[in-house]
Amino acid sequence: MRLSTIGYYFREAFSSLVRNSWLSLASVGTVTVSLLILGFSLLLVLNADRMAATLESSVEISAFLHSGVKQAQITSLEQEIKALPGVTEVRYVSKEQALTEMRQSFGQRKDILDGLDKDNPLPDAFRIKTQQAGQVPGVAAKIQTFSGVDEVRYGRGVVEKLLAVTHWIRVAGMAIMIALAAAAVFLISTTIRMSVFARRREISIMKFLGATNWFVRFPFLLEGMVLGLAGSLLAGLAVYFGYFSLARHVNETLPFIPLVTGMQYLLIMLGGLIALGLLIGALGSAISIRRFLNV
Amino acid sequence: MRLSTIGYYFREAFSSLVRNSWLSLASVGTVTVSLLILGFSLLLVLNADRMAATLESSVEISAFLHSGVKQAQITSLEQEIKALPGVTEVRYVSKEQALTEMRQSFGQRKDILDGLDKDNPLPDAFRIKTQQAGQVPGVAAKIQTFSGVDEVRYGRGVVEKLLAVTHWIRVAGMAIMIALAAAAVFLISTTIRMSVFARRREISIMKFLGATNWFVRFPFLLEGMVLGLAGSLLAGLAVYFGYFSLARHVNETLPFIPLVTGMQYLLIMLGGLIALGLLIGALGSAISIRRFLNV
Amino acid sequence: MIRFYGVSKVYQNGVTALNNINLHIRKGEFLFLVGPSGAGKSTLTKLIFREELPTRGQVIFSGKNVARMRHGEIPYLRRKIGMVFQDFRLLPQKKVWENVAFALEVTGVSRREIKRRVPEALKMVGLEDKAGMLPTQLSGGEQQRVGIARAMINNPSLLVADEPTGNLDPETSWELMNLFQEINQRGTTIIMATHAWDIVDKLKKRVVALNCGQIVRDEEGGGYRDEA
Amino acid sequence: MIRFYGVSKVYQNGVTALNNINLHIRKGEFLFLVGPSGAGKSTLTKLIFREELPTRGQVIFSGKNVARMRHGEIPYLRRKIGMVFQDFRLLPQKKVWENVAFALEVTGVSRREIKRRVPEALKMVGLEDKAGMLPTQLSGGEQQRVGIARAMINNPSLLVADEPTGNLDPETSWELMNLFQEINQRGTTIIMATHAWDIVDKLKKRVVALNCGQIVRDEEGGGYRDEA
Ligand SMILES: Nc1ncnc2c1ncn2[C@@H]1O[C@H](COP(=O)(O)OP(=O)(O)OP(=O)(O)O)[C@@H](O)[C@H]1O
Ligand SMILES: Nc1ncnc2c1ncn2[C@@H]1O[C@H](COP(=O)(O)OP(=O)(O)OP(=O)(O)O)[C@@H](O)[C@H]1O
Ligand SMILES: [Mg+2]
Ligand SMILES: [Mg+2]
Repeated sequence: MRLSTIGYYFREAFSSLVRNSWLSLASVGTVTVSLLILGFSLLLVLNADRMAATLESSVEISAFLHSGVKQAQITSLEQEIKALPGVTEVRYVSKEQALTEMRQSFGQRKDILDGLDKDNPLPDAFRIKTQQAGQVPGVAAKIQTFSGVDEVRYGRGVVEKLLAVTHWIRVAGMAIMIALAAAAVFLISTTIRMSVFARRREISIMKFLGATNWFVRFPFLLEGMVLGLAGSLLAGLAVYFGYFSLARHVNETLPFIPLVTGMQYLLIMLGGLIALGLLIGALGSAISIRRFLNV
Repeated sequence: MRLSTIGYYFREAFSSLVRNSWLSLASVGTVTVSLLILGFSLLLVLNADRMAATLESSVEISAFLHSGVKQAQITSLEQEIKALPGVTEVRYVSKEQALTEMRQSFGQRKDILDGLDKDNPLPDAFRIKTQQAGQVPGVAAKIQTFSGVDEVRYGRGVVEKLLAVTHWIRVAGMAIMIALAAAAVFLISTTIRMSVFARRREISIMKFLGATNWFVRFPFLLEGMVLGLAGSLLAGLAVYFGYFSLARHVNETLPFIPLVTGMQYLLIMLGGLIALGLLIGALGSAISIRRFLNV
Repeated sequence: MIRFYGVSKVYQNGVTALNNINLHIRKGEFLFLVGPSGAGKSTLTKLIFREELPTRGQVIFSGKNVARMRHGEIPYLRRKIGMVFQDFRLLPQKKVWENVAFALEVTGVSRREIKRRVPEALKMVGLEDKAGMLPTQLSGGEQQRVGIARAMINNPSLLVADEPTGNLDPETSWELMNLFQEINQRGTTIIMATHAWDIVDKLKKRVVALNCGQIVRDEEGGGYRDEA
Repeated sequence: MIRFYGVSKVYQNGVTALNNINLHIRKGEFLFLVGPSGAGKSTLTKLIFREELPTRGQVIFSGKNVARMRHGEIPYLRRKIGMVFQDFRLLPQKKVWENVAFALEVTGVSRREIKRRVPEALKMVGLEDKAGMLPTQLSGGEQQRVGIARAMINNPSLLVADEPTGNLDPETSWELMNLFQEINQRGTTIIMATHAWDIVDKLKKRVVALNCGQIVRDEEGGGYRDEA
């Protein structure tokens, strides 16, 4: 490729952007709006997933011990439980701690349990958390077999419900993402195809003057990339600042809801958006132009 | 308007749809995709709102009575509470019932409370529900003043949190709807404007041949309406059947989550979608054509 | 019928296409507009049917100032004028007969009348067998004749033809000129911008010669070139 | 240089535009293609640079079958041919000089060379002062001359001009014909489809007359009409 030709490609792409300013603006607008929708719903899905994970991680197993288990056995039991696959946290709760906790949960009426101090009927126990809620039943069954363990409990119905809900959230989130990404690709490529369509006669004239397919295609490709990049950058910036101001606002008014603000996720996502914009811009142009090149 | 002219309008609109089949398809596709996104997120928002309402309605006030309140006074208290504005449900729970409930909540370890039967320390109480969660604090304060009432309790922190969350859900839902409706209008009208743009020369020729503005505009308007209607009907059907099969699926796997399936909402929403499609189609064409008519 | 009073036209890019034109065209006249390429012939015709507005001066058509017309009046002005455009301006998506019919449709003529008059007009320009084709499927001369048929179908009181024979062979050109003379005899005023010197010389009509936007000759019964 | 062997062209709508054409055009020839409107002149030129494909028969350009060419070869074929189109085919968004420069840009000529040759070509057709304008800002004849400048700038070995003087006044036409004769003398083969009988008669070159898609006359040094 000659240098003068490369120069032509860039001059041509940029002057075409200016000449067709109306079409260019419309294309950038479509890219921006489509990717904005995609970006914000990606964040929504990401947060729903995070919320699901938080919910799942709050599921706890309680393992009550036989009365009179020795301190040594408790320590080794703790080791054994910790060694089980999937277990992330093991906390020992003595019968005294259990009573205190129970009292707290009674609030102002804690005097109800006053009589129990002398003869505490509560057992010593372990509270166990697993990596994923799905591992709870298995881990519970394992612990039940350990000697010294009297009874193992967890919110049986609740865990299954929770798992069903979080499964749905993940599947629906994935489906939404795929559908919206497809919609964005459709909308953007339709716009670009229309703007190429509006210039089909020009393309055929170029071909009649002896231009090779690449000579005609390349400026369109560059132009598409610039349009896609401009639109996706705009969308990216809007998502970034919009989301952070939203997150700050949520954080002030709903401090107990943990929004995803880790930069690693957000940057990957923004990078993906921009790459998508660039890709559809370039490919959309290149593909749209094809059927007008055959002259 | 002459009959022959009206005939011309319709023939012209339909033959233009066929002649510009590619542009027509692209426009219908854009209308469909935009309104699909809008429709499904409307349903999402509707359901989130319903869920918020369900959550809010689960907030309960407990009013504990002084020990030794007479049956007559209990009856009149119940009447008084029921008469408070906002109260929807009042349930009397005797101390015996309270103990039974507490026992049930202890599950297999209910023996803990065995000693309490002889000398039940729990008080008699009313459980009160309000129309809206926001009325809880006011109602609670009122009840506190009634004679015979010892203490009034409700999940203080929880209600405020819940209200904050549901408020956010409603505000965010409204914002999403407005933003997506604006995006749909933008995307659809851009597409229609492009397809008019591709025919600007034709429009100017018509004007030079002595066509009035309305004579040029009317077929475009009809065409836009047909495009908008086709796209929004497609979107409406997809939303309708998609949502019902989704709702059935959710109902099977997550029976505890109540999705909105009332036809009155859905039909209003679908009607709105179709009206929106028709409107943008017609107005989009009429407005886009304006700047090419001035010759 | 048409009067130009001190008309100048300066295009937006600063080109002066017409410079102080004074001209009176009477009803029923047949006028040739000649001059070299870029002299301003097309610009002059465009002022008549208000494709362009004069920068200075007035164009009066049947007593009305064309530039001052209300927007609603313009279509009715244009319907009185049959235009043959230098660049044809056919509607690319309509068939030949639909293109011709369009000039009737804008005026609200009935479908029946259209079905009767369109084939007649196409026959006059020798295109009766091309009625069902699209403009892109025609040769250059055929496209030009479609434009001529469209301009005449309305029986306009004024026919403005801009280079109507540029893509036609001599025989077809003469047939068309006979047609023009015929409708002129029936009362239609004709303004024809042309480079066809043989036609101008033979017909001996009024000749207005432009050069660089100015009228350099206005001669009744003149030839293409200045005889003096 | 170009040979037509039994070439027929039937368009998709069933119109037979060319019917069994046999023709041999030698290098360095100057050939007029004449015939009434719709005779098939433009179709014949379109077969040479592969805008259309023949339905039957073969078109051979410099020993290569144009219809059988690989896709990648077509641009290089077209660069050897300078085309003046009947409908001009200027790039509407490019300025006059960019339109002319485009024919050089496709071949990868350096920017410097372009800046040198484009004004020269525009001067040859008398448009040096219109270089910065858009095609829509030009008169019909000016647009036509831009197309001629674009066709010649590449020093093509074959110049195919379809009705290149249809919108030009006689003086400008003759200037262009002198230009054509000059580049013909420098070795460029020229095929010109035209209705300008005065030009054909005066120049006394080879004349190929078409009628209804068939060659009805092929005469060296002939006139526009059959003398016999
Ligand atoms: N839209 C426009 N914008 C700017 N300049 C224009 C425009 N149209 C025409 N011109 C210029 O005005 C001058 C007169 O143009 P016009 O089309 O009237 O010439 P003409 O006599 O019809 O020539 P031709 O015989 O070549 O058609 C030319 O110099 C042309 O470049
Ligand atoms: N793309 C097309 N599709 C169908 N028919 C066509 C097409 N192009 C030309 N024709 C027909 O083929 C015939 C020859 O057309 P062509 O353009 O070759 O004529 P021409 O000799 O150049 O005429 P003119 O002098 O009017 O330009 C005509 O009858 C025309 O209607
Ligand atoms: Mg002109
Ligand atoms: Mg031709």
